[in-house]
Amino acid sequence: MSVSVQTGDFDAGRECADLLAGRDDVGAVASFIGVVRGDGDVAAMTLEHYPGMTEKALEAIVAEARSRWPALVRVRVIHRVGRLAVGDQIVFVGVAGGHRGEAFAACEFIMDYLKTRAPFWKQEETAEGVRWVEARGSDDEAAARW
Amino acid sequence: MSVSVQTGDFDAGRECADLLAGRDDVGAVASFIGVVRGDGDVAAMTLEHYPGMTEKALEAIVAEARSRWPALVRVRVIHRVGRLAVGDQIVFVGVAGGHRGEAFAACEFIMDYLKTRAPFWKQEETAEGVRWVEARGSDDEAAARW
Amino acid sequence: MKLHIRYFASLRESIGRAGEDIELPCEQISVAALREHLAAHGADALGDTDKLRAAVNQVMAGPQTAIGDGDEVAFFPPVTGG
Amino acid sequence: MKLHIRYFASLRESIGRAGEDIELPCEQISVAALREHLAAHGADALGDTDKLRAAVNQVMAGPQTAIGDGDEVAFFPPVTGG
Repeated sequence: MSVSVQTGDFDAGRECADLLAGRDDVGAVASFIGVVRGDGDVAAMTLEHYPGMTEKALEAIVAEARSRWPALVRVRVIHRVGRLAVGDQIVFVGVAGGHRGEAFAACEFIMDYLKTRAPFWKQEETAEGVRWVEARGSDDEAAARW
Repeated sequence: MSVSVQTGDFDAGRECADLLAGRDDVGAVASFIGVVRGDGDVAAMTLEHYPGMTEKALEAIVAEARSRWPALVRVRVIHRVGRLAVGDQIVFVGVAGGHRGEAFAACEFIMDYLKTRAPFWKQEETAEGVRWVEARGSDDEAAARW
Repeated sequence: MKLHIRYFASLRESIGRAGEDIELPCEQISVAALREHLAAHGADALGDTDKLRAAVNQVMAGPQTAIGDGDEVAFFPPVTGG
Repeated sequence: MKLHIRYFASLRESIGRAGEDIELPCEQISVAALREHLAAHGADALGDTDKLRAAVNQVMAGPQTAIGDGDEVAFFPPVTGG
């Protein structure tokens, strides 16, 4: 089970430990945690997603990473949905591999692809009401690097 | 206290949580854990270091990362020394920033620099005895990218 | 052909509903042609193609992706997860 | 000048000691010249410069780095941490 979409929080330390457990060929674990940033007057946000497609899209991204870096040992992706406050964790991507180069690359690749290919949408809550977050062109550029 | 050299283990989840604590401007935490890999018949290794210089070298690397990515919020580096078994954690690098690009870049930069500039030396234990690990040319190349 | 149409996020709010089941007298249709048809029949927000994305059977699709009978077709703004 | 010399890892084992305090009749000396002097006076392993690194006062140094009275100078193989 390498991909989860859930409302509940996750324990990044536990996830990193699970990436290592029972293997003696892991030399590197690269991981990423996305967090709700308190930009301007943002107090919270709600993440909508496309149930069914979300899991497929994340699994396809993980499969693409594994085909690009075949030596990867384990990959874990967790994305939360629902309402999240500033400081709450949104997403975890963890990659275990033999060496650090492939672990870093695959972790960043998965995040870049997730940002442009996984069907999640953020709606921010501010003092003036709610507003949908606009997609950033820099995310398309980041995904196009690979 | 952003840099530690210690014999004891570390809790990567706790370190990641500490990188976030009390800040609302963190959107991204990139982290790396280096682990003793069971290459061939390696059963354990002993990490020697240069007390005094080690901490200075790590602090200089963190300072260099902060000057290259001034928007970074927090950086944490932990490196263990002494005897470690296969599967044991060796090093933790965690970087908290506003956005993922700088967090990933700074985390990988710190690891690449640490690999070529921090005075640690590994001696592996195998069935045939102990041997010093040879430095890899690929690490020099990785550090030269930045 | 029968199709299951779904809308998400700001697009769902603009159109005012989460989706609709429709029937068309075609054997196959492209994403672009379906979008134009829906835009002309009550889903006005689909007329602004500037920042519109689509998926066919829960896989990202382009304007020329072919849609067949029974397919689930979703329209939504560019994604903003992560 | 008085200098504190330190050796680490495989170099310490080759030379057979962790360091030495020495006195030289100079006011300043380069890392390269000190290395040659030590190699010619009992630290033979310093003759193989192929994979040798040095630090002066706990900061990475190059062959031309200047060493002064009271400095701590370390020689060691390329580092392998992380």
